[in-house]
Formats: sequence, C-alpha cells, structure tokens
Amino acid sequence: MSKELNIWLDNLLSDIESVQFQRRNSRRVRVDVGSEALPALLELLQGRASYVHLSAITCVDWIEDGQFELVYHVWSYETRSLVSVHTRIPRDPGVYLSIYDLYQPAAFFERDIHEMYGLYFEGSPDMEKFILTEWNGPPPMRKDFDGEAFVNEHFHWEQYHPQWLKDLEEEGGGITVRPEDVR
Amino acid sequence: MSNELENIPIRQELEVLQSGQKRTNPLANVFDGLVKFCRSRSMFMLHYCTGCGAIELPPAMTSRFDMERLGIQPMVTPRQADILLITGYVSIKTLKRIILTYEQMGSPKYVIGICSCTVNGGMYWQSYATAKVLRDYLPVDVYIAGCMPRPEAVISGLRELMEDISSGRAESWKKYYQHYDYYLGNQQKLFGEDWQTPTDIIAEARHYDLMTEHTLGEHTALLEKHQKPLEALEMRLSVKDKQKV
Amino acid sequence: MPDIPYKDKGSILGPLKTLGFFARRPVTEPFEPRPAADSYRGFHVNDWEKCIGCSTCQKVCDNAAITMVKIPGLPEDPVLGVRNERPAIDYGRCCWCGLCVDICPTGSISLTTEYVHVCRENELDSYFVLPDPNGIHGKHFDKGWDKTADADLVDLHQQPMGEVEPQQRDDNFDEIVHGFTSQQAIIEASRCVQCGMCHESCPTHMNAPEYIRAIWEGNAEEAVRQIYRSNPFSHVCGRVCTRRCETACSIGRRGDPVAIRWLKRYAMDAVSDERIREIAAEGKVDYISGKKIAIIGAGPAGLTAAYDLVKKGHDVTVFEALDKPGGMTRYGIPEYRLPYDRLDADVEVITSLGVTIQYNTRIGRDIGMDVLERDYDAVVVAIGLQQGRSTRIPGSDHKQVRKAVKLLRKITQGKPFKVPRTAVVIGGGNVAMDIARSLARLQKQQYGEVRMTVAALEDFDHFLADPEEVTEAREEGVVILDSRGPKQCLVDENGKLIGLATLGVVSIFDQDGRFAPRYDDSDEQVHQADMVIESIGQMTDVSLFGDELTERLEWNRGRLRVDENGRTSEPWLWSAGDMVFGPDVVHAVADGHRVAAGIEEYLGVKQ
Amino acid sequence: MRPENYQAKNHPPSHEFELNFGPNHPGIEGNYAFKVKLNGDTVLSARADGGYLHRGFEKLMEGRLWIQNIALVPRICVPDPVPMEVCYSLAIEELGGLEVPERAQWIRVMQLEMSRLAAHLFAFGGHAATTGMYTTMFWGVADRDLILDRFEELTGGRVYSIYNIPGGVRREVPDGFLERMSSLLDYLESRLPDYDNLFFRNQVFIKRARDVGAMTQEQALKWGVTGPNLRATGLAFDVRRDDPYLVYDQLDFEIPTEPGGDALSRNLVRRSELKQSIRILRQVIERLPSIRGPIRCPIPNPLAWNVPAGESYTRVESSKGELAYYVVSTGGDKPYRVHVRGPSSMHAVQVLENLAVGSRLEDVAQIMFSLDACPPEVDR
Repeated sequence: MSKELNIWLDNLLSDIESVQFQRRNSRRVRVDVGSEALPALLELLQGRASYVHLSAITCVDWIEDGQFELVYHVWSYETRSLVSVHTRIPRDPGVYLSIYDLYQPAAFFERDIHEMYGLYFEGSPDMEKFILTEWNGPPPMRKDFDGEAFVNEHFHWEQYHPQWLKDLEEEGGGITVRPEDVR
Repeated sequence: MSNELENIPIRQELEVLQSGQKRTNPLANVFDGLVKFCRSRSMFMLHYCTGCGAIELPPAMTSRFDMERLGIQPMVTPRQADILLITGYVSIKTLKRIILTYEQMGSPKYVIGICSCTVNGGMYWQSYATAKVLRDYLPVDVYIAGCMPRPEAVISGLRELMEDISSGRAESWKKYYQHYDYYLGNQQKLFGEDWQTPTDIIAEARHYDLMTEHTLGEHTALLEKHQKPLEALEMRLSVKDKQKV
Repeated sequence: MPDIPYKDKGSILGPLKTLGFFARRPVTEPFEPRPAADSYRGFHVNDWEKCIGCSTCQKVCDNAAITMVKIPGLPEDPVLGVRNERPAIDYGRCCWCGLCVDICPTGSISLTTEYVHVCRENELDSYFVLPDPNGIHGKHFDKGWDKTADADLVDLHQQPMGEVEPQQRDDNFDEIVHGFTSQQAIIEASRCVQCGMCHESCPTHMNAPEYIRAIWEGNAEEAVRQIYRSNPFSHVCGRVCTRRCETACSIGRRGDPVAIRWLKRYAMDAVSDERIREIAAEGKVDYISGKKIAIIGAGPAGLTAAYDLVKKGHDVTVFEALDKPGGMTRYGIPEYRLPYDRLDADVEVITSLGVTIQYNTRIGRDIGMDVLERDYDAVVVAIGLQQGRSTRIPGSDHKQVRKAVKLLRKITQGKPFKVPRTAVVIGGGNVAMDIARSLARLQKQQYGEVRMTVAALEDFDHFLADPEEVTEAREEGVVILDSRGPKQCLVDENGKLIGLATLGVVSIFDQDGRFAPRYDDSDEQVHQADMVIESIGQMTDVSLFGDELTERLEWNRGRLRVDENGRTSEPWLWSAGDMVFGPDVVHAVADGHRVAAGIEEYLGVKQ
Repeated sequence: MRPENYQAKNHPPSHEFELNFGPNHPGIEGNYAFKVKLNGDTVLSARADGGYLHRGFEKLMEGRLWIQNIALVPRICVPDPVPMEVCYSLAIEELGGLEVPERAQWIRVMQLEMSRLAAHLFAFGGHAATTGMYTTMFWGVADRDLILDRFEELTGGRVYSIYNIPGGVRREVPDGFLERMSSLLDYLESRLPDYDNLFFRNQVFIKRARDVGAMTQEQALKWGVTGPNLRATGLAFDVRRDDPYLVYDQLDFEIPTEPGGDALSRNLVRRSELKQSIRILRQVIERLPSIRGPIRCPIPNPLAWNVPAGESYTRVESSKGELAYYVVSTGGDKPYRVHVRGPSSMHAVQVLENLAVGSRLEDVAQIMFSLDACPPEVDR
C-alpha cells in the first residue's frame, strides 16, 4: 500500500510548480519550495497525503547567503515516510508565517527558533521566551554570535598552581601549551 | 579572581574559633563536641537537581548505596536543609536560584560541588549559558571529582564532609559572610548590577558576628543603591487563560 | 497487548507480598568503593617512557582539559621525535570520554579503575594532575580503559604508493613511483595528527603540518605556499628527500609514518609550474638593494641561498662549472628517481626570480677567486662533494676501478663508456644503490641480463640505504651482500680486472666508536667483475681557492671551518651545502637558507 | 532582614492565585518549573518555564569536531543517554556513507534496549514516588543500577557510556558479558510480578492514576505526542518498527498499547515495554555470538575528518518517544548545524500545559512523571 502511496505522492509533488523534489529512499523525501508556497504545500501534505505529524522544524542560519533555511519534517503514520520541506527566507528582516493552524506542535518549535535565532513567526500563538528568559544578549544560535568570545569576556578560568608545577617551574619547566591555544 | 580571594587574610580571631576556642566551662567543651558530632550525623540534603550529576543521587539515596546509613536524607525545603549539592553544571538561570536557596538555608550550611563542571566549566566550558567556576559565587566545602562521580564517590565525599564537620573544619558558610562583597561582586558581574536577593546577608553577618572588612565594599554599596521593595524572583512569563483544546 | 488487566481488581493485599523481602539478603553495598569494571574510565595514568609529548591528546580533547607541561630532565630529541613535554589534565574539565586514549599515537596514556577523588576548596589545585605511571593518588589501581586494536582511532597504514613493476622498469630510466592521486593524498594527509614533530626534525624546518593540512583541505596551492616558505627545492625533496620527518613522525611509533615526502610531491605536481612561480615570487621585495653576490655551484645549497637573496632585492650571480644546474641532484641521482624536468622546474622557479646562472664557468680556472672578492659584496662557495673517495685497497688504482659519483655523472651527461658485463659495487649507501641500479639498467639494455653485486660493510639491520631502495634494487636483479669488507681488487696476469675479494665483517667500529672495521680472514669470497665501483663517500675538490686563499682560510680536518652562519674566516666568503655538512639535499637547502640569512645580516651591518 | 521592604499588597479577595511550581520542588522531574494559575486547587492554566538546564548544546556542537560531539550528546538526556549517541552516529554515518558492520548494529540494539529498561525502571519509580509509593522507587532505582553495572562492564561508564561512535562501537563485548546479561534478564523478569503486586496492580495506584491527565488519540496526534505516551492512547506506532533503523527489522517484538490515554495507561505501556525489551535482549544475546566481524568500520583520523556535505534526518525511538537529529554538514571538520528533536520538548511543554488544565494541583507532578518528560532534553 505504502508503495502506491509513494508513487502517488511523487506524482503529486512533481506536478506542482516551484517545487523541487528529491526522493532519498522509500522513507525519506526532500522537497525544496519557495517560501510563499510552503504553507499551501504543507496543507496539501497534511490534508491530502496524511502527513499529520510534525516531527520538527529546524532553522539553519546560512549567514553567507544572508538567509535562514527552515526545514519542516512531517511524517505520515499511514505511508510511513518522512517529507522534509526546505525553504529559504531572507535573514533580514527574518519574519515568516506560522503554521500553527496546521500543526499545533509548531508552536513550540517556532517559539524555540524565535528565541534562538530571532526569527519572528507571524500568527504563532506564543512568541514569548522560554529557555532564555534571563538572557539579554543576541539570539545565541545565530552564526554571528561568537559563544567562545562571550565566554572569554564574561568568565575566567580556575588558575591552578599545584606544588608539582611550582617545582617544575623552579627547574625551568612549566606549562608550554595551554588547551585554549590549540583551538 | 579566585586567587584574589586566597590573598585576603582570614581574620585572626576566626582562626582561633576554627581551631577550637577554649571555653572556660569544661562542660561547654563536651557540649560543643556533642553538637558537632550530632551535626555531622544528621545532614539533610536539599532536594534540588541542578545538573546531570543528580542522576547518580537516586542510586546513592536508595537501597543499593543507602546514604541514610550516614544520616543523610533528602529534604525538600531549604530552610531545613544542611547540605546543598551542586550536581554539575549550573546554568546562569539556575545559579540565581541556587544563590537564593543557599541564602535561605539556615547556618551552618555546607555546599558540595560535584562533577567537573563546578570546578572549571567542565564539558560546557564554551557554553554561553553556564557559570564556570562555582566558588566565585558560593563558598564550597567539598568537591567530588568525576563526570559524573559514581555513588560510591559521592558517599566518600559526604563522609569526608562528615569528618570535616565533626572536626570543625567545614566553615565555608562563615566565609560567605566574611567575604560577602567578593561573592556579591561576582554575582553582580554575571547577573547585572541590580541583582539582589530577599535575604539580608549583611544583617545576618552582624547577627553572627562575622563582619569583616571584606563583608562590605563597593559591591554591597551598589546593592544598597539599587535596593527596591522586595519581590520574589519572578518567572518572566505571563500565564494566559487558556482553554483546553 | 496489555500484560496487566488493570481493570481486574488486584488483591488489596497484593502489596503486602513484599513483606517477604524482610527475609531476603539486603542489596546494600558496603561503604568502601567497589572495584570498578575492567574497562572503566577512571583517572588517567601515563607511561612516561612511551609518551613522546606529541600533544595529540590535547588536540582531540573536546573539553580543553589537557595542558602540555615541559618537564626538564626528560629526553628531548627532535630527530627521534621526542619532546620533553607531558600532558597534564584538568579534572575540572575532563569528562572521561577516553578519546585521548583512543587517539594516542604511542599508546602511552590510559585510564584506570580509580574513581574517587575528594578535596576541599583550598585543595582545589589537586584537580590539576600530571598523570604519571603511579596514578593520581600514587596508589595502585588496575588499568581500565586502555588502548585496544578495536578502539584505536589512529590509522596505522600508509596509503599504498603505486610503482612501475620491476619487469617494466629494469631497462629504462623512467620514473618508478607514480605519486598519489588526489584522493589518496587527501586520505594520507588526513592521517596526520598535526603534532609538529616533522617540523622540528626537518633540517630546514619545513612547515609540514601546515601543508599537510592544506592538502587535506584540498588546497594544493596553499600547500605549495607553505612549502615555499622554507624549501625552494620541493620537486627534488618531494622525490628524493632523506625524510627525517618520517622518522620523527609520531604516527610512525606504532605504524607507518605519514608519507610526508610523497605528500609534498603530490602538492608540487598538482599545481602548474607557472602558478608555482607566482607563489614563489610572493614576498619578493620591490626594490633593488644594489648589492652583488656571487655563488659558486648551482646545487641545492647555492640555489637556495640565491633564492633567498634575490627575494631580498640583491643581484645574485651563480657560477656553475658544468653545463646544467642542479649539482649532485642532477649528476648524482639517477633519472628514475628524479626526472630531470622536475629538477629543471625547481631551478626555473629560482631563475625566474632574477638569478643569473653562468654555466661552464669553473672558478679558479675561468675566473679567479680574487676577481670575485673584488667585484662582489659577498661570495658563497657551495660546490658540494664532487670527488669520490677511494678504498685504497690493493688494486684499487686499476682503471676499471671507478668512483660512483664520476660514473653517475657520466651516465647523466650521456657520455659513452663501456658498460661492464659484471660489476661489483663497494658500499651500502644510497649512492651505491643508485649506481648499482643505473648500471643494472644499462646492462639490461645492452646485454639483456643483470649481473650486479653490491658488497656493503654494514649488516642488514644497520643498513645505510633506504629499505625501499634495497627492495627495489633486488627486484631489478641486483645482488646485495651485507657485512662484506673489501680486501683486494683482483687483476689477472694480462692486467685485466677479474674481480673483487671480500672478507666477512666482525665489527665496524672500535670501542671508542671510531671507524675501524675488523674482518674475519677465514671468510673470504671472490666476486667476479670486469668493473669495481667504489661508493664509500665523497670529498671536495678545493683547488678553486688557489694556494694563497687556501693558506688564509682556516680548516678543520680537511673541511672549511665556518661559524654558525656558514661564514668562513674570511668576512666576504661563505660556504654552504654538502662540502660543510656531508651529502644530503635537505641539509643543503637548510644550509642555503642559513647562509643567506647570514649574508643578509652582514650586508645590513656593512651598509 | 529588611522589614522596611516588606509591604503588604492589597489584593481584592479571590480564590484565584498564581503559584510558582519549581524549579526547586520535589514534585518536579529534574530542574524545571511551572507557573500555574489556580482556583482553589484546580489548575486553570499552566505555563512551563524551562532553561534551567540550558547549556546551548546545539551551539556547542557547531564548535567541536564531529567525533568530539559523541562525548557531548549523551548529556542531552541524562536518564536515557544511549539513543542520543546512536542517533547522532546514525546521522553521521548517513552523511559519510559509512557502512556499520552488522555486529556493531546488534551491539547497538543491545545497548538501546538496556538503556530503555533502565529509563523505564527509573520513570515509573519516579512516578510512584509522586504518589507516595517510595518502595517502588527504591526497587526501580536499585534494579536500574544492576543494568548500569552491565553498562559499566560493556562501555566503561555507568551512565554516560560514550560507547557509540560514527562507524560502530568502541570496544568488543567483554568475555562472559552475555551470560551475565542473560542472568540479569532472568532476574529482572522474576522481578516483574513483584512490581505488579506492589505497583501496577495496586488499587491505590490504579485509583490514583486513572483518568489523570487523560487525552484521546486525536488530541495526542494533534499535539504531536510520541512514544509510550502515544501508544497509551491506543495507536500502535513505534519508530523501531515503522521506520526501522539498525537491525530492528530482524527482531521479533510487539508494540504494547493501552486504550486509556491517562497516567495509568502510560505506566502500563512502560510496564509492558519492559517485557518486550527483555524479549529483544534475549534475541540479541542469542544471535550476537554467531555474528562475527569487526565492530567498527574504518573511519578517517578524527582530527581531520571532513564529513561530506549534505544533511540527514535520523530518528530513533528513545524511551521517551521519537528522538531525531537533523545534521547539516558543509564538508567541514565540524557540523554546521545539529538540531536535536527531543521527544520531551513536546511532552513537557505543550502537552503538559494542556493536560494540566482542569486537573488538581497535586496531580500536576503525577502528570509530568507519567509523561516521562526529561527537562535537560527540553532545555538542551
């Protein structure tokens, strides 16, 4: 049964314009779609093709392209296959449409992406901070936020000076390469 | 910065206190010893899982390794707890709660730092979200190495603490009052200048007669400056009326 | 299907069944920590005998927990690839993942079954530990997570290097080694752990970790740039280098070292000659200093010095007695190991920067040293070792007893000579292999069969020639005998050379380590030959200096005395290369750099 | 004390109030918090507050080598770390086109099921504790510890095994391990009736947990519920069977379901899964000796490993539900992006907020434990 459905889905997807479609294997399909067509495609997948489970929404920051890539992973319990719908939106201003009315779990993922990437979803029920409620810096998952620089600025490290090290330093030895230097 | 702290001399009289001040009444000495013994054998551990090391506490508490043999048992409120176990990394958000909790615990109180993360950042040394060196923010009595330490190691650490308590060496809680300015300074650096807690540590330090020249300083002055009517540390969330979908 | 029909009312007394547990043995463990499992990941120990301080553990540590600490008193030897550094571990960072154990090239570091460490706040320094064989508390605990073949993350095997089959190569001088494909090069480059031992052991301190990294990243041009930072003879070194780097390579401790030489060759071959010239010219100053420098000898040392000096804006002229550049790399190394067009490419890079080479100009004959002294600000003598040493055994003055270097030069120049039907080479170094294999090829071409014997003083365990050379020579039909000392060249009554008599070697060095071979007179063999080739070392022909200058210069055991910059006792005269250090291309290159730096400094002062 | 600071606020009399619940609260699993609005003791609405365990894993992983992250990933979910390692390794294997040897796949299945057993024992132990039945917790934790002993023997670590690496597993199974594992399974199986008597068929528990935090199958699908919680609403879905990975398609096991959708059903599903995990482990123990071969395919030097560019989405069934990794490589030596889709991120936020509405305050803890939400995995 699932094979027939797969063929049906392949035909369906190849017919739609502005959709690039790539079947990885019998359970994985990658679809690239323009940002304007994505909600309609998801609606189609959910309503017509039984992809009712939103597994995840992933955001990837392609800073060199000035774009955010959003990946919607939807799963069908019937055909037992997973469609990953990829779309790209400009990094600035970073606003996109929520799919909460199609998939309720989207609320969490969109909220997460909002606080980690600063990407705003219009129509999402809840854009309040969740994890980073006490964080005042920029959205940390953006590639232009340098976590290590932040750490070096705000924290210091334990300065060990055990006896054996003092002895070695007296003999002319001592620390040569600190771990932070090799990274 | 932690080196800074080591350079500050501990007040002379306190050293006398720590080394067991001679009391005139011989019964008092016996009584002091008894108190120390009892303290070391009835440690209530605050039930707060701050990090991943907490996963080894249930085995340590339950039948297999059975901490209750040592008189250690979990306690749910800070007011009645003696030991605060920092089980691993502390995110900045948790650190605030830890400090609140610590300040609410009644003296004498003991802090145990478990895992690598409490010492020098551990696995998460690159992370923007975790505090790295715990002893900048709180005085620590005993550290237990491991990532995470096995229940046996945890119990060894607790036994070490018991020994310290009965011999009168575990005095870190006094350090907090004596060097409050230092700890507060580090806390302010991390949480912002307007950081304050509901507990008035300076008044408590006066109460315990633990004021030193390091209790007050520029950071406590900053605290006074920013003082505002007390409110509980707020969860910055709004509760909406939501209908069951 | 539900296992428990929970709608059934279980007995209200069901939980009471657990009262039976009163009679059971308690599960509680005693207070004393239990012994951990056999492969437990506890605190570290490190075998200091095995550890070489390569700091690979530091690189793989994801928590930045490992600090390298220098320990005076431990052996340190760049040639062997040993540093006196050992890893120290910060248990405030460590997560006991054991990656340091799995990647350790030597297998020195391992984890034990010890897992309890408790300390107070003022003892926190005890979290910073220098693991030694005794463990963190000096108590014995069994080893836990240790290196096993399964867990080893180091790839111990080199990428196989393709070679022409013996049958196809034994009658011609085509290059034998194919070189890596780009795929192979990337895999081979990825074996490197970037410890930098090669950099330290290399005479000219090539930036091998950097160019290997660049090759791994697929950026051959960057690799060439890194190579040219320290070696303008990279086509040559990529083929015939003595590769001290591979001896020192930390991966070579337990397996094959990274094929650094072949990687260099790959990078040089992967970039076009024009592009290499552009890369080499980077960093050349855009002014003319007005200083004139003469260099005698267009070998690696002289040309390297010329390369450095011309990049500094000096006017450099190289005088070469023969008609082609390269010195010993051309006339000493057979073409099957180093094709002449690759050597020409290297030299072209240098000449394209503005170095003039005057060929067929023998100093001392065509131009006198006094002229150079007068006309140039500085003079470098880099004439190498062009004369073969003689064994001086009886009969060695026969005309069919030849010197290997001369014969090799003849073969390169294409001068005709009678190829012997049967020949014996005295010596066991790479030059001996070169001449034996070259002659073997000529024999095969002319007579269809190889009748070559090599009689070496050393035994196979201490052989001087590279093992690959020996293997390949054997594949080509050369017979190699070890522990044979030459006794006498045999000449028949007609004055014709008929062979060489050798004796078995008892020992080569005396008790003081001096060269004094002792032979077993009872073990004599006679090798039939119509030519005997002596290949036991080379020396310099210093006649070019002339009597007066030779008198003025200071000498040390027949070699020129030079200071640490390569300057002789004459302030304007420098000396570099094989004539100072003995035969080795990469040493010559290093020496060229050193002399160039010395001259640069001298010219600055002079100004 | 600063008495001048305390000012009584005048509020209009009301039965409605807001209550901070956690993070330092014994009824909370881990370090997690709620803000609940109550009328009397009935929850009007609840709001989850996470981030107390936030470490920024996804950011950290972008800054570390591919292989270094294997030490990092198990920390994402502390009670059930093995699926994290396996899922991450599977993602890299898919990207790098690595063929995992069959023996390694079987060893991985063995670990996954051991981890599931341990996590389930821990989960219903915790649930029992919230309803006051501490003996069950003591038993559950002590029996889990026996599994940890086997983990220690196999992998060298009790909780964080760090045993799976891209390409296979790190060590060969020790001698005699399978026999010891087998006797452990016998023991665990003999313990199941004890657990039934004490807990699952205990009328106190049944009465306490029935209809608490109930959801229908439609709701569960709508809210994105997965794992045992979804199976407790009657839908037999399991990634192991329906999107098979490793050698699960060669194994014979059932997918237990329960119709109720409440806290009781969720625990009963876990109880039945214990039996299925034991069944799978027995099959592995039987098959593993006959499967010979390497335990890891050759991988490049980890310090210089450029995983080919591409992206992969791999899913495994953890004890909490559907766990997925989305890994993007740009062909460098570090991941460009790793997204961890933890099952608890659904359960502990949206589902819990929804289920808490209308329940009583004392049941909130029970609901949370019955969903087996794992806060470190929500916070990452």
